[in-house]
Amino acid sequence: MEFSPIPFYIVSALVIICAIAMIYFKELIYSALSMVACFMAIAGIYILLNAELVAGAQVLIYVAAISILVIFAIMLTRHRKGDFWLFFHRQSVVTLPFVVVAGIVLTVVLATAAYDSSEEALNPPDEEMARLLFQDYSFPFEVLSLVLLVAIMGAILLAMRERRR
Amino acid sequence: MQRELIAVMPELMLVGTAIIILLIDPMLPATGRRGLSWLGIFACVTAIFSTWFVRAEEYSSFSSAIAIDRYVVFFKILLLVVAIMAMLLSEKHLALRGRLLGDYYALILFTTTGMMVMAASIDLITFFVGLELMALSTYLLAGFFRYEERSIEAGLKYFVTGSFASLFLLFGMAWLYGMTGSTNFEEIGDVIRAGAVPGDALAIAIIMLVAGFGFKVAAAPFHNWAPDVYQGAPTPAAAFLAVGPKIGSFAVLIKVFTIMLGGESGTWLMPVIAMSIATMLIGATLALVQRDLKRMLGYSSIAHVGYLLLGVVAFGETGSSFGQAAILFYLAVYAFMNMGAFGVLVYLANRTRFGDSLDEMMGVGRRFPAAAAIMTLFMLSLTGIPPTAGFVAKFYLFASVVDAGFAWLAVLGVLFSVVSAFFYLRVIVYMYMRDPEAELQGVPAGSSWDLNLGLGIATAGVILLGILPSPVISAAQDAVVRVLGI
Amino acid sequence: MTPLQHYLALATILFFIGAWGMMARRNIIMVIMCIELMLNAVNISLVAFSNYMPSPVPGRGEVFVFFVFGLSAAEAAVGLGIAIALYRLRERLSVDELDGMKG
Amino acid sequence: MKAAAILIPLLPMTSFIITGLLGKRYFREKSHYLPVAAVAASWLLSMFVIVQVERGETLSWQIYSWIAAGNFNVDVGIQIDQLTAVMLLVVSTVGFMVHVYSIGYMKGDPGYYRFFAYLNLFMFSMYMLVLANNFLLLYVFWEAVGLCSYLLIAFWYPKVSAANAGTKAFLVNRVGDFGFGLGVILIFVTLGTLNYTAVFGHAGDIGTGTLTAITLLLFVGAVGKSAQFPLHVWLPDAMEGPTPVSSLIHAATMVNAGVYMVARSSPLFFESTTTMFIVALVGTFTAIFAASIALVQNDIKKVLAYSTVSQLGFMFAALGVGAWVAGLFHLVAHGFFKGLLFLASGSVIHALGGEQDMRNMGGLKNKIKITYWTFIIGALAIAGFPGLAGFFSKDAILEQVFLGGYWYFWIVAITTSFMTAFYMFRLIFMTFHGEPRDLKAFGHAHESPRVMWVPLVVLAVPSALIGLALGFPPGAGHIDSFLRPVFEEVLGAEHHFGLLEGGLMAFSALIGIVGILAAWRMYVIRPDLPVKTGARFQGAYRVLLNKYWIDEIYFALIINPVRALSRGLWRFVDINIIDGFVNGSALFFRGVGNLFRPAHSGKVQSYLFTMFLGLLVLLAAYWILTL
Repeated sequence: MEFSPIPFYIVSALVIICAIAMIYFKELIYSALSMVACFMAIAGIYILLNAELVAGAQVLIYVAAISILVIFAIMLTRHRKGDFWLFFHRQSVVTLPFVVVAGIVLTVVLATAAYDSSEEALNPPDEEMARLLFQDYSFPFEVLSLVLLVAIMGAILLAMRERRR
Repeated sequence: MQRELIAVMPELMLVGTAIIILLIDPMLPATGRRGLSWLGIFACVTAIFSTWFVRAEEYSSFSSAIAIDRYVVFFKILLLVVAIMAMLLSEKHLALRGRLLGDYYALILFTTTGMMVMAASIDLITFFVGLELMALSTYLLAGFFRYEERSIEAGLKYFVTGSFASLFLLFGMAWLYGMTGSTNFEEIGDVIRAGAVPGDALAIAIIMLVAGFGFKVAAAPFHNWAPDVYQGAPTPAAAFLAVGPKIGSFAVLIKVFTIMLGGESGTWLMPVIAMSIATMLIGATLALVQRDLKRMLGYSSIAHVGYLLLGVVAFGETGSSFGQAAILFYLAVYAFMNMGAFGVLVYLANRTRFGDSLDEMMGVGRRFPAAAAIMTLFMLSLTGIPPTAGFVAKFYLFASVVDAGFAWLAVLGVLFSVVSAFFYLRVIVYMYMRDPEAELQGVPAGSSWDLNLGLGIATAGVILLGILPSPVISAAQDAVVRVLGI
Repeated sequence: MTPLQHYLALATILFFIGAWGMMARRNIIMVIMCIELMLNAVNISLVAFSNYMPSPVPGRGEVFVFFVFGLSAAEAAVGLGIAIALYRLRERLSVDELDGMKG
Repeated sequence: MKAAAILIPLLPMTSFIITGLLGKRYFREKSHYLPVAAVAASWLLSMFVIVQVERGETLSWQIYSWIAAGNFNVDVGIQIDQLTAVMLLVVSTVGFMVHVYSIGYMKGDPGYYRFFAYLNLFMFSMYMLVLANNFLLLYVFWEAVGLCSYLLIAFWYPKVSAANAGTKAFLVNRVGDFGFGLGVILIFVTLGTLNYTAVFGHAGDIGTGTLTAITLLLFVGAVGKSAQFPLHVWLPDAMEGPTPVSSLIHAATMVNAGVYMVARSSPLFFESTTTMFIVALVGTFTAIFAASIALVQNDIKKVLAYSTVSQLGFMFAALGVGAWVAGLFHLVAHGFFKGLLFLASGSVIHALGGEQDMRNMGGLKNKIKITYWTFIIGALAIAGFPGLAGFFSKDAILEQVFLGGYWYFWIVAITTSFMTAFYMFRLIFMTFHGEPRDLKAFGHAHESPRVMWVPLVVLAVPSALIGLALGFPPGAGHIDSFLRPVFEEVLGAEHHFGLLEGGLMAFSALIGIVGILAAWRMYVIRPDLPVKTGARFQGAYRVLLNKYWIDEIYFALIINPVRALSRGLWRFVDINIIDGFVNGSALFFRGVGNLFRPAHSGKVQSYLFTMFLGLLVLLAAYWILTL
């Protein structure tokens, strides 16, 4: 099976543009929408990587759940309007060159290293995934449920209005 | 199956109790919640027993997600003792601030569970999940007094910096997994030793990992969050946060750096040396200029991390078990003396309108002779004055460093502990030798048996580990010899 | 077929974009969104590695990704919870205005 | 023997716990009963132990294994040999007397119970220090006696100077303990053990470089604890503590710990000629340095403090040239007579209601007769008056320094002993002779109660006689044969007392007497001349003029420069340089701390940036190192 690299370039360009847009928008709601777009595009990357299950989960978790959570939080709070510096930290100018240089250097090093990669796609079928997730990694999976429990508890603890007793 | 259940029995006890606490908490009247801490303590005590009874067992379970051995037993018991002390210190303080909720104890139990999972993990994914369980619970503990701006600030800062660091760690783990195709510590180690991994990418992954660990243990330059978080968090929570996560992180750090990256010490040794020197320098000097005691203790705990990293250097250089055993023992001692020092601040905050500043320590020696006396003990132990436990721990640790051929590092370590004497001593001087300009205002009914018991445990720990340290030192040596197979 | 290195480059670039966003934006909700972005970057690298690197047990990277999913949901919940609590207290969401403790 | 050995430290410890816990509420002004009884019992037991050792019985007893884990073994154990016995003699006797004396001296103090509790804690620690059988235990109690010392220096802590002096002692001692601690770690890492016998057994196996490092580090500890140059600054300040404390801790016992430690480690020091020379050099220099400062001090206790520093320098000089026995002999003698002198000075201060400045004293000779005469005995002993304790011990040191070929040290030492005699008698003449300068205080002056003067008399006996008892005949006295087993391997051949030695002895005796006479001349005869004689006997004044003129030259050419130099040393070196260094290092680290403060701005995003930069630095460092 021979894939053309063109779809990858299109999708990854979309990912990067949406990511930058997300950071750039002053209006939070636009940022959130860019984020949704970005996550959708990433789901596309997963499909290219032969990981449909992950792509599906990506759509469900990021595009649906987390984005809605973020949008709710945005709507629960009021936001100010103003010039650029009200939204961007002044140090962002200082950090930019560092991030760019480090990003380029690390990208170059990590993306030119000689990995011992195979020629064919290796991601297993979904049944195998299920076996891995619920058998081999059953213990961390259970612990993950505790992580989510703590998160729910934390959200309630911090955000819920106190019942007067 | 049965063995697997035995392996996670202590964790199950804690989680089960935490859920019970969460369920019955809303049903209880405000005054009836006192007993909840004892429920948690009971769970910890039974967990200690169940850990103790399987101490001779050695096996891995859940498809090599976790392993049970002496090393894990050592850390589990230590973490459980820390959790018990944390719950004992908290009860009255929370009640006085109107935040006595079952959630707090549940969070402590979850944090402890996360740390125990970390200590037992021999797999990147298990480690990661355990780490995040610990991390999320600690963010919430730091921000537990949600009506106090400082507490929220602490929670927020901890959350933002902690997530940033978790990402470094995750990035490093992703690459380690990617290049070796495995998530198991030993398998990764084998592949790396086989030399089939591109060197530069491996180095980046390792340094990302070092940075992530550096954050979790509060080593410079990844330490800035620590003083702010300890200062802002509720004082009993700060005691727990300054001790527990460090123990849990070091438990994994030692495993990762010996089992997985033992052959790559050439890459991580220099960064760790640099970090340990910077950490000792920043911890000791910045503690010197603090007027807020919680903040001072925060910087002092950073300095102690610097010493602990010296132990990492020692075992990284020689590969012998001396350095690891020294770290284990030091952590045990550190747990008692730091919990104790914070505990005295809790005591004072309960009994008076105490704002944690150094000036308010004036005259404490006269008004609260017992609290002042044990605070003196903890300060002496933190300084490393014999015959307290802090002395034995430091001696053992520095001896391991000299043994590894890093005499100059040991000299630096001793030098910084001399510097640290300045600010620990100052607390004693203020307590006994200065008379207050204004007396602290008393709070009625601020005394608590729970708190006194917690302080008693810490005091006993510092004294016993100072006078009779050999059982714990042998346990530590036994533990690391098992995990290393030396 | 697109080589592994391309995916890794994308992941690394995205990681650093997210890192810059965390350091640049003042709003805490933006900071949380940037954290999610960085987690996604790591996920891409994990799935890519899983697809390209031979392993005795293929698919571990994908499994890892599921754990990161769970975690990002939890982080979002806790982070936004803190954001709401902060908002209740101060009617502001700027992270950098919180500097009550320093030095 | 075992029972006695364990009871000696345990009795004061028990008494410390009981008095400390119950003293405030129940014992109050009766707080001294138990502590004094405990120390008395310890004294009796010590005497018993000494007699046993005299009979040739020694003890080496592992009580329990303190740290036993794999390769890391340290025992808690007691070792009693001749060296321990000698230390016990001083510690228990002076300790007992000081306890008795304190009953009177501290009477009515609000912290009465606290004082006795601390003293008992100190006695426990000091006993354990000399009884310990390994370096780690030695280090533990080394710190413990230090701790008691700070507690007692700062005993009157509402006085700011007392609290500061305690802090200063603590800080300066940290420097010494820093070296000592490293030395102990180095011994452990090199030999894998810390037990005296095991370490000394392998002393020869250690490489020269390591051995020199170990011994120098240990010596740094001794320099701190025994107040040698340049770490001597805390001792004069320590005089802020109550006088019994100065006597017990800062003259007779704790400050000797350094000397004891070096003597105890003689097999190690002996192997390193470099260290030995440095020990001798530091000792000699401190001796003359501190003595010259003592010449111009006006505070009665400060004179004695600098004198202590100087005498400790003598002991180190002796150890450094290999005169182990002479050094310890001087330690014993000095312990008795300096303890006596401090107690006596306390009696003077007591008599004058707290006055310490000698310029406000004078003429007390007939008011406080017992104090005066005991003071004279102590002063004669330290000045090396023939027949008294200091004469034999100091002479033994001088003789061995000279015979060892260190003539340059000998010259310095003999000059020092001249100065010693001079400043001691300057002190006596200013305090007890002449006219009272402060009539009000003089009017109230009275002899101390019996509980205070009895210890003076008791201590005067060994001050006078111990030299004869232990050190006669010179070079072959009882102490030489007694201590020989301890220093068997490091001691040179015995030499016979010949003409040269006799000459040296006579010379040093002469020097001491000349010093006394010089002080007599300057402080008793001369000060009266211009004031009294000058006014009333014009003729006689003129007759004396010529002589006076000679004195002027003498003053202008010798005394004044020396005096100026001494004052300069004290003002400049002590107060500016060394104090400056101690305070400066604190300021330095504080400054470094302030330097880092802006990095902790409280803004979370700048924290993120710092972390990010830290990561980049680590990465960059990796690349630079691997390129």
